[in-house]
Amino acid sequence: MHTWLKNAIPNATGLLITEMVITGVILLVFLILLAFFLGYMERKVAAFMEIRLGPNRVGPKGTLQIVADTLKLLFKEGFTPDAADKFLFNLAPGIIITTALLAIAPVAFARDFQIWDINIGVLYISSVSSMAVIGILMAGWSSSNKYSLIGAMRSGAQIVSYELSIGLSLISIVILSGSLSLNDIVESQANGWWILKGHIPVVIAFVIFIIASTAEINRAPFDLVEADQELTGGFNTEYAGMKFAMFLMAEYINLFVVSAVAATIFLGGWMPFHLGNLTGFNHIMDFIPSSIWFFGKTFFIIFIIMQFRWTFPRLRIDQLLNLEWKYLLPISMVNVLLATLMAIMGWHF
Amino acid sequence: MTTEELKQVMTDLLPSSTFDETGEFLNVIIPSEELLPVMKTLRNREDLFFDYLFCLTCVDWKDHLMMVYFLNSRTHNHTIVIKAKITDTINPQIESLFSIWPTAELNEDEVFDLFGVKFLNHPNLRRLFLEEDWVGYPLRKNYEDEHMIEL
Amino acid sequence: MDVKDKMEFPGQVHETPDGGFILSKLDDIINWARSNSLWPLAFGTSCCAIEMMQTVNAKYDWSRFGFEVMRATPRQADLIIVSGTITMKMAPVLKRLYDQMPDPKYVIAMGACTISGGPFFYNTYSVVKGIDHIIPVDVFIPGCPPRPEALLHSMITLQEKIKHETYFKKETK
Amino acid sequence: MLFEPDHYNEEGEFVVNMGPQHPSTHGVLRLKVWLDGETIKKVEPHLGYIHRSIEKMTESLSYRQFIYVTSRMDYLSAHINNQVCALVVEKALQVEVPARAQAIRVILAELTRISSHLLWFASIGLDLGGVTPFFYAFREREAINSLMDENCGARLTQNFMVPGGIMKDVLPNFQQRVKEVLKQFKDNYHEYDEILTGNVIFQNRLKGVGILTKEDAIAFGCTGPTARASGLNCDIRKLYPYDGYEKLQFDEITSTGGDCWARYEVRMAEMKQSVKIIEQLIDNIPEGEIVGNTKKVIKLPKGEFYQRVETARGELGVYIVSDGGTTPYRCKYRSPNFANLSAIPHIARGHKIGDLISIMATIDLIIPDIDR
Repeated sequence: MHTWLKNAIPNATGLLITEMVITGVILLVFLILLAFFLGYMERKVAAFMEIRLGPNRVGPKGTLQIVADTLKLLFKEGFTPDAADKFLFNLAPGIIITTALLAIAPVAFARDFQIWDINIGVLYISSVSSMAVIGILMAGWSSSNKYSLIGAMRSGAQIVSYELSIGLSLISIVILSGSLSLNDIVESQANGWWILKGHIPVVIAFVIFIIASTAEINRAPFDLVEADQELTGGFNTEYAGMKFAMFLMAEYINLFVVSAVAATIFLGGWMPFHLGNLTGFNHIMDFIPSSIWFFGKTFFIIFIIMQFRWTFPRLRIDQLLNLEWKYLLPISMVNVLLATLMAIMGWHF
Repeated sequence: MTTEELKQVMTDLLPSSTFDETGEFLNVIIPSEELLPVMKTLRNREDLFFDYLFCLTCVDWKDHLMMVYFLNSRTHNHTIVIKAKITDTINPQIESLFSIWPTAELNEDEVFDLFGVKFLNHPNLRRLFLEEDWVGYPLRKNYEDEHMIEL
Repeated sequence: MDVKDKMEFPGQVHETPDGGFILSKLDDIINWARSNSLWPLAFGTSCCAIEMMQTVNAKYDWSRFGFEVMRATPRQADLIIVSGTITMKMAPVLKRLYDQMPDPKYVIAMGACTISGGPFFYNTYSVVKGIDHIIPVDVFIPGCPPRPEALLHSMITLQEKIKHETYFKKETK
Repeated sequence: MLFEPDHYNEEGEFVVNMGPQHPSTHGVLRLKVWLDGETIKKVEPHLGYIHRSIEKMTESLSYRQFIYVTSRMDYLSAHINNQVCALVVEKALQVEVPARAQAIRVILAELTRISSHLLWFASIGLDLGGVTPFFYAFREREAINSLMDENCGARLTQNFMVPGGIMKDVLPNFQQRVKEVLKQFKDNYHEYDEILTGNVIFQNRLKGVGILTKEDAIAFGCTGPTARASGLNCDIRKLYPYDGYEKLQFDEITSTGGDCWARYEVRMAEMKQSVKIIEQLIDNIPEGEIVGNTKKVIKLPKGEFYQRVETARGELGVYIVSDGGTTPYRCKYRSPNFANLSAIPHIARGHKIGDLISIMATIDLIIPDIDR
């Protein structure tokens, strides 16, 4: 496609812009469809956990339920409260959804299929994803609602703390694989995924990453930011219509992003299931397309995170911070040391 | 303690009290001015020790209001009903029992709301159920409301 | 009032009974979306709220029809199911909740108390005798409390009502 | 924040109104909460959003009618509410209730208690953020409701009592149906333990939170599971038995913790005791009359009558002043929730916002019963 476009548009800048626009449109359509699918999946998983049927009247097996919801939200009264800071109030959903979209750039969806092959992919993801807190703070503050304000302050404390654990758990893999680029990390798992190689620090890092990223994207049991029963909706209490739909969409895109990152870093991304040097077995595995491997792993992790939501009660704010500062952070620090030791001594393979 | 013993105790405590034994419990009617010291004794004396105020209400007898206090002792398991007669129906007043039983706070708010009895030394006397600007006290027998449809 | 008489549209206007083909199709789509995605406000005052909760549960499961998402904040709700008695003190709160909901919004009056005061009609000083004194009601359900089937039926009735709404179409006079 | 948005007050405190419309207040309770960050400094309950003037209504209803208004007070213990009214009339008239009516009353009352505790279990899960327990508990509740529907004609507000007995005889398959419901409950009980009781997050949310000492429980007039979790023996079924409870074998569940966890455990264990009571009765329902000897128009003798029962939430008392007519002169309901509510400001002080939710969930308030 690149060469075809190059012939059509000789100008280098024009080419770049055209490519960016095409990629952007494809990505947006893909992510919107993805968010629809995740919304539908969430309801069906919930129904499965709760011994009921879930949506099944709108469209075949209820598949159009989310389409109906989105269309309805689109045509609902867009609403800005009088007391709100109007500029920030309207900007906040945009910021939240933008940061969610940005973080997806370096993730490889399949073999050689990547939007932006950046050599510091891990750093990029952890820095971009932590920007979501700005949007949440902005939404909570500008709503001029007490519940929103409490929710926003909670999110500030929560996201900033859990960002540390996410970073440290990613670093232990970076140390073992010796690269910050997501592509290199995937390549380093050609002879077996990190999680299956049996290294203790990797298993610890994986568990910490799943816990911390659930907290990072404000999903139950860490959904204190919204906390329906305490804060009637938290930072998005005053949002209605399409602006609220953007929050929902950002939530699902974030869910996809963290699951994709976890799949890439710990479960080998698009890398098929390889066992050491068994060439015959590895070749059979290679016949399954790499995109199926990637999405299979991602949705496995999404399913786990969704199950958390429908099983666990919510933590209290001080317990949430205790969990991070007293348990997860020290453990991940020791874990990084352990990984470093392994890397220096060359114990890993 | 049996009813007879309680009756003896109450006579010693307050000679002006009158008794009514038609109901299940011993009913003691005392003047409203004597309420607080009597209640303090009932709560604090070791052999009486009425630590549980389980019902507090008021009855409007048209010419007077009657405060009714149901007392029970969790340790001795005896029950007594103290009734305080308030003769002034225009501007009824009585001492609050909040200092003895904390549960009296909301109950007295309720009585103030529905009967208009003012409780002295109450920490936060307010209309509990109805709006602040509600006119009249609905459980009084002479309450009139044009919105109320009578059967 | 009638703007069309004063302003001349430059060009030819072909009158169609309900606003033209595209608009009425769009109307149908919007009505389809709205009717299938009624998010109720988590609002219950008394006994009827329990039957509303029974409707959520696995046996009746209103999520099948897309009523699943109960929102705690009125800003995100489309539907308010007034389940239970409304008193004089609650009436301003209910009105305020209704005002806080963005358009389009719907109201279901669940139970005898919301229709007329129900068992609390006579000799009470504090009960609102029917919530249609406060907010406009789309569907009434009788019963004290109504059965979950009745609530489901009322919501399906409301869906049918929404399907005949107009967003783009002209009002037929 | 739906009411009176007064911002920081003079002392720099942050005042938040929880309610009247708030998902965790189980209705229309309004708590004004003074906050310092996330910590609660003061709580003040504001009531009356569902004050339906039941006591005023009762003054114009006959002794046969006033029973049924009380179903709408504590609608989860509707049957037990009716029972107390029937009992007070029986006590005043000195009517003997037939043994069959007593047995059926007790079976239905205990089923009501189970279904009420099930709803509490559902809502505690919901309040603490776990949605799934709600559906588990409602599965069994639905079975009990269907049983009530078949026999009493209504799912929630049964209205099965008349002074002197019960309104109709139960269906011939009543015993078999009750056994089915109990079997379903017992088979599924372990699922409740699996989803909530064993959960570490859930335990941490409840343990050591909202401690109510025994002295405070007495002073605030708390009753029911709330007080029994503080070590207070206050089960009316044991202290002042009615309707044949004295002949039945069951334990009064108490705990000494006084915190939310103790209240949780007491309620969970009480459901099993109710099953035990029903199992003793279900095979031994005596044959015979279902209504005692009462007149069509009931006139109570002049005097004052007080009767109490143990509802799912504590001691419900009814105080009737009769002037000898066909309607009560004054009727006062001593509501268990009203007293339990008065303890909340005391025990919530110094806790976090999330703890207030735990406390309210474990004390299990029914707002129409508070406001009446």
